[in-house]
Amino acid sequence: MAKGLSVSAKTLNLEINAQFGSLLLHLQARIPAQGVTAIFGPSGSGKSTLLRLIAGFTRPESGLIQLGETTWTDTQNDIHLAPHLRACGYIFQDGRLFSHLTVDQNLAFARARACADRPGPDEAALVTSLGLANLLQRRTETLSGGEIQRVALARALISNPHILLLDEPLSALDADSKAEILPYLTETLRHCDIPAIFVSHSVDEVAYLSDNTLLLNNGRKQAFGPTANILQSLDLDGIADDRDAGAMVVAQITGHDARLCLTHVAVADQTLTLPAIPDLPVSDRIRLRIRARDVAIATHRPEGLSIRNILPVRLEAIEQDLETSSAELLLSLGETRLRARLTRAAVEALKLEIGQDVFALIKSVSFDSRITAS
Amino acid sequence: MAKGLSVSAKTLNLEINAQFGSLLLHLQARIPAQGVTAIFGPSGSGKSTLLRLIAGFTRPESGLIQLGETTWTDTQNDIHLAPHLRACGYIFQDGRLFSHLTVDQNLAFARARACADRPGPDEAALVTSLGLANLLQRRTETLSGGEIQRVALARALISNPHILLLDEPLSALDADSKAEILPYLTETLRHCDIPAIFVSHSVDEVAYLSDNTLLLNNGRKQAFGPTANILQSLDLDGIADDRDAGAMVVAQITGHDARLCLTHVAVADQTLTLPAIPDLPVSDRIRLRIRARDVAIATHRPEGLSIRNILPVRLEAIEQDLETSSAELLLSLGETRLRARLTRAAVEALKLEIGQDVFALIKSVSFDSRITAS
Amino acid sequence: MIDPGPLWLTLKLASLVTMILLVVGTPLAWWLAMTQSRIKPVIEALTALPLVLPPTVLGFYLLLVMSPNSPLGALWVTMTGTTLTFSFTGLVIASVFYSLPFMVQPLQTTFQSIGKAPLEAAASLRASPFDTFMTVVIPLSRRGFLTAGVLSFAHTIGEFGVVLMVGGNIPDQTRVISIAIYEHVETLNYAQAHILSAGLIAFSFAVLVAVYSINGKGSVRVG
Amino acid sequence: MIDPGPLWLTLKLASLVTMILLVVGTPLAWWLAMTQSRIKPVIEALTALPLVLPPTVLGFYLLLVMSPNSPLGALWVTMTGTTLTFSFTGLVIASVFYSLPFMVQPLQTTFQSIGKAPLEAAASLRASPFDTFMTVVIPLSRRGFLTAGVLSFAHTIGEFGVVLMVGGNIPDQTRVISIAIYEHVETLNYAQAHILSAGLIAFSFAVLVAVYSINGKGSVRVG
Amino acid sequence: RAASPQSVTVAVATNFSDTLNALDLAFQRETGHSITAVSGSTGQLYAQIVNGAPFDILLAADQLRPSRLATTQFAVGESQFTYASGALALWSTRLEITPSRGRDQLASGAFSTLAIANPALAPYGLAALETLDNLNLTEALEGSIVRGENIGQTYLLVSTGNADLGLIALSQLVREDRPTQNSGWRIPATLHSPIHQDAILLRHGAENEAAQAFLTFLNGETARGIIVTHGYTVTQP
Ligand SMILES: Nc1ncnc2c1ncn2[C@@H]1O[C@H](COP(=O)(O)OP(=O)(O)OP(=O)(O)O)[C@@H](O)[C@H]1O
Ligand SMILES: Nc1ncnc2c1ncn2[C@@H]1O[C@H](COP(=O)(O)OP(=O)(O)OP(=O)(O)O)[C@@H](O)[C@H]1O
Ligand SMILES: [Mg+2]
Ligand SMILES: [Mg+2]
Repeated sequence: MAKGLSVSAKTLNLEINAQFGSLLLHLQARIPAQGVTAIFGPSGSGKSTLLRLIAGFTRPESGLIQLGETTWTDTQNDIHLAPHLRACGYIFQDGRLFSHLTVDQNLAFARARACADRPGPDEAALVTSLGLANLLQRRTETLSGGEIQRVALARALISNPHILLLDEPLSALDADSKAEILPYLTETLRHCDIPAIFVSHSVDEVAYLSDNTLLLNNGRKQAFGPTANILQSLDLDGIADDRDAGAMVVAQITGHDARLCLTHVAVADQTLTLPAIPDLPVSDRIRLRIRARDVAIATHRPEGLSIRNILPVRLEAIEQDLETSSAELLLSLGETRLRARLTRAAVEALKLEIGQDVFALIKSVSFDSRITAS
Repeated sequence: MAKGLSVSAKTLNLEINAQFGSLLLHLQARIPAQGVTAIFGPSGSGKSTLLRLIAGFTRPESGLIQLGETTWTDTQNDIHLAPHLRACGYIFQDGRLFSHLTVDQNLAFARARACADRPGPDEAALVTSLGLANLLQRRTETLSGGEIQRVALARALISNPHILLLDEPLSALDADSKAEILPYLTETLRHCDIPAIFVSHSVDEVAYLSDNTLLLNNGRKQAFGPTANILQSLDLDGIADDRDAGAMVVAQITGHDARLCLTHVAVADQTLTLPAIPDLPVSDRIRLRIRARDVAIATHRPEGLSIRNILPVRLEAIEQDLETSSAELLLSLGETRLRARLTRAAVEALKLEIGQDVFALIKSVSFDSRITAS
Repeated sequence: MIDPGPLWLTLKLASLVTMILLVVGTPLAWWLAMTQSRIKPVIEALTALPLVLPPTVLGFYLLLVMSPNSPLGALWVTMTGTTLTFSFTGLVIASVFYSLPFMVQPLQTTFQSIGKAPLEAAASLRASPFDTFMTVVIPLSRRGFLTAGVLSFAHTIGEFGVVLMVGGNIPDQTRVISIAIYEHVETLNYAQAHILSAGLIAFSFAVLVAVYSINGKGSVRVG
Repeated sequence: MIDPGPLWLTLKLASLVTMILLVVGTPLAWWLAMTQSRIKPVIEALTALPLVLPPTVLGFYLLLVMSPNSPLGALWVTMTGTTLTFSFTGLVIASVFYSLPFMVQPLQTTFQSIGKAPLEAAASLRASPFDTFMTVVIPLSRRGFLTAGVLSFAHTIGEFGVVLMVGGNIPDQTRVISIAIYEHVETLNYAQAHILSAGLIAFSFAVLVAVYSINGKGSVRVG
Repeated sequence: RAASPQSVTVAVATNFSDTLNALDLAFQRETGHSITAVSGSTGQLYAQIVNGAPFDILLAADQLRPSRLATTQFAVGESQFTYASGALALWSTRLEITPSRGRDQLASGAFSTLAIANPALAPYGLAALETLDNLNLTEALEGSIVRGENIGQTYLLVSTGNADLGLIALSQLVREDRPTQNSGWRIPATLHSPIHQDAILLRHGAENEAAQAFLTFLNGETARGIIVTHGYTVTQP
């Protein structure tokens, strides 16, 4: 936490106008060069292209790219800082390990050129955490898809860049590896104070890792802001898995239950219970994601139910999709908004109406969580 | 349905013993050469290596690979059929489009060499469904990661192979594209009667596409059988996302509700309601996946709840994980088994005990579905 | 003023040799690029050997081998009624032999750099090895073929020791332009030599620029 | 019986020329592989041109350029007090010029086949272009360097027209082995010629087999 | 005049090929036959002849190789004769060589390079070496000598200014189209053994009427006149 505040609040300033074949990449954004920013958008929307522009591998027809005080690209003044001077780590969608080097030598390559202006990640820990210990002597041609991605990740982190660009770095990993690597990655980036820009198709990953999210569509910025706000917005439809749509909620820790491994938090005067987040002190503020599909509605407070989180809410809006079976409800709990996805049949059977006071049932096991930097 | 039954029930017979560096791939399996077989396992477990052996790109030290009556590899008799004679389509983890050809020409390459012994997929439909119409004239170097995967998929399907091997073909796709492509892929494979072996890290994809699943771990067969059985097994822990664990259930269609876009099905004398599967006639049998996390428990039948699927079940087992907050319940509904994941706190509060009759609450929107071939 | 014979003969020789080398050298280079055979280094060394001997000396040995006194040359005479030496055919054979390294070595390098990935992709689409070679390997090796072709062609044009020995400098039959220029220099007709050289250089330069310009087109590469 | 002088001189010349060509040709090939410049085809054509002229004729023109009567030759004489022709230095310069295409062309092909991907990866790890070139491009181009090196070296050994012209055939200074063999052939000492040739071939063959064997090691490629 | 004009293929040492061109015109005028000239170094021509080259006549640059051929099946032994004898000249484009001072200029050593033809390959080179021996200059000039492969290259070395001095063939100096920039010194024939160039009829041309005719012509007055104007001497038969 404290670390998150320590650096000067640099920004990565982007003003880009570039044509690549049929794609017109046209956007402006001021991305905080701190924490993780996710770039999220459908296939072909220009995510990789944007990263390549930032890294300096391609030049925009017109545009400005600045990190803090340093200008990287400025077409008006014909400035284009060479890629290797940008200290811009990059994890490529296709791995790009050096095929003439072993895994070990790939890491050594990065080590020899790492930024020495501040401490980098602990390499031994990196090798262990990414499960590379047995691969070190291997030629890169013999690695599996997932192994390639893990080595690429290690290599980029060892280089200790001033900013790290990650292009779907975990797409070839199984859920279990991801579950191991994600927390480690978050921790390392935070610890070494490396801001990152992260392209992913997984809302889970975005929610877990990122502080801010840039929504890209067809080369244009569709939305940009704190991940909480973005994920809440309805625009996710058509980009994210429907299953993943939902609301981000800020909560404050009120207590821990060590025996049952639970943490209690307060959301707008109500209490929610979630799987323990042991390391966080009481009164810390955290962010929760509540998926619409994990929220059920009851017209009166139910008894004898395994669902423990029951919040009194007001029904603010009902969106029925007549083409499908589902309806989406917008719920308010004080200032906080929640979403619920029901069948239209249920809306009809329960005779739900706007303005009605109902209960939102939230299965406690369905939380994602991430500590906010603020 | 009828189509699924039309072909002779060939099998792909595998007996493999091969060392690749530190990986010892050692397994026997008789994979039905019909429908989709998923290979599921952690990164580095030998999935790609196995596909490469089947395609004939590498040879095992000792082993036998037969498709139906045809022997592809038989080390004892020193048989090794050349890869191009196996009519074995392959979608590579890294795309491998021909860089000297445009997208169009890549497809034409496959078309010119396609198996003509039976009708192949409709190419126009393929191009539309995979969203390739605008890419046809493009050089492959300019494609995005997701675009490469879609072209590779189209190319492999156009070649109309006798068996199709897919190595994480959808990993670079966003959820929306996946949601469009998966049903189309299923339908095409079924329609053209192309058996497929499918490597994926996503339980969703496996559940959606596959009839059988081969669980691979460290080069060895950990389990093999109908996907329903495999996904049900607890062994999934550590491979699949916890969120995805659950039960597979066979159900029979009892009716459709066109207005509310629902389909009613019978499971062990009980009725469940799910989003409409319009094309299926009443009395067809289908398969459902019910995730443990989507199942809640009530001690008595609740009223006024948006959850419409409420099944009376018997509590068969409770597995408490004292390291975490969660408990997993095994429930029986006649012959059918369900799983529920609760907090230990809920188990305690509801005083749940083995043998108790309770109600399983299943949110209707949480079904995955696939028609079984039988 | 200038006899077009040698120029014409040279072009004919160089084109023919390059074409034959393409046909002969390509499979050899492919085999070398793909084989795991133990004798590969030996064959590789053999293909480079013609370079090591001075052209005149190589020509001398070719003359010995191809002469009607030798079994090979005698066989040729029996079969065709003419001698191999001092004929255009003999020139072609000698030049093919001498220029072989320039075709094989760059091609082998290129083939090796392609790697197995495209070959496997093609096999998965039911392309036979020959089909794959024609439709995948060759187009992907465009630049390598260009280099090999240019080196072979230019070298055959400029080559002259072997040709002089085996061909015998017979007008309209084996008197190529390099020999013509050489002779002008030797007989102190420098003006003639300058004219022929300038013509040869200008012509070659124009051809090369054209070839390289066409090759440059459409080969933009995006990371 | 056999004078070791010419052999020694030949090896010295060929090694030196190959080394100089590595230093000179590598950046040139790299520039050609990377540049988007309009004049690229012209430069490419220029690097191939020395091949087109017969060696003796090229030697003739080099004689003109390097003569003390020419500005360049005069400058050299002023600077060093000796003429460029008839010196080992002159031989080296002439051979470098003549063998340039054999170095540049294969290297350029190899460099182009590497593509941009590894370069970008290296830049993202803060490797400067020069650093990248030394630590990524060169190792990835191993096979190309081998081909270029072998062609240049072997060609310099076998080359002889240029050397003969520019060198003046001075024992121990410019009398290389190819000239020695040539003399034996000319003076009908065929037995001597055979011995020298056999020796040269055996030696070259051994070196080449060794080089290719070493290169084959450890380059197993898995799809 | 012969009934049907024929062609005769003459393998000629490079140093004589210019002269042969001049002879060709006269030969044609006189007999109606024509010449196809194949020039090369004598050693190369020899190797080609013994390997079946279709040459009718060899005009060598020396006597050695025709004599060798005469004893083999490749030539008609009794046909060998000397068609021309060469003479040496000291020449330079950098210094002014005069007939009177030539000997001193050579002896002074006031130059850095002296070009001669390769004595191993060219009779002119051998003669040049003998000349230096007879002038007792071999040792003194040892370090200054450079060798051209043949007499043509030796001329080249001098004419391009790369060599300060050269002992070249007199025939190269007297060509009408090439006015000598400076005068030269004709080396007295006493300073070296004669440079006889021999002709011989080859087996391939034994039945060729034109070949016989050319040999006859070469020995005749017209030809001798032309040969002499090109800087050679001829011995009376
Ligand atoms: N040089 C180019 N010429 C033509 N089209 C290009 C070029 N570069 C990129 N494109 C196109 O621009 C679009 C964006 O590409 P980009 O790789 O940035 O997509 P992406 O958002 O990373 O997609 P994915 O998630 O599939 O990787 C694609 O349609 C791509 O084909
Ligand atoms: N030729 C080889 N030499 C050494 N190790 C090899 C070789 N081929 C494969 N391996 C190793 O075997 C293991 C299995 O590789 P494989 O590519 O089959 O994994 P995978 O199951 O496809 O993993 P992923 O999901 O990451 O793609 C890996 O650890 C890989 O490094
Ligand atoms: Mg991308
Ligand atoms: Mg794999």
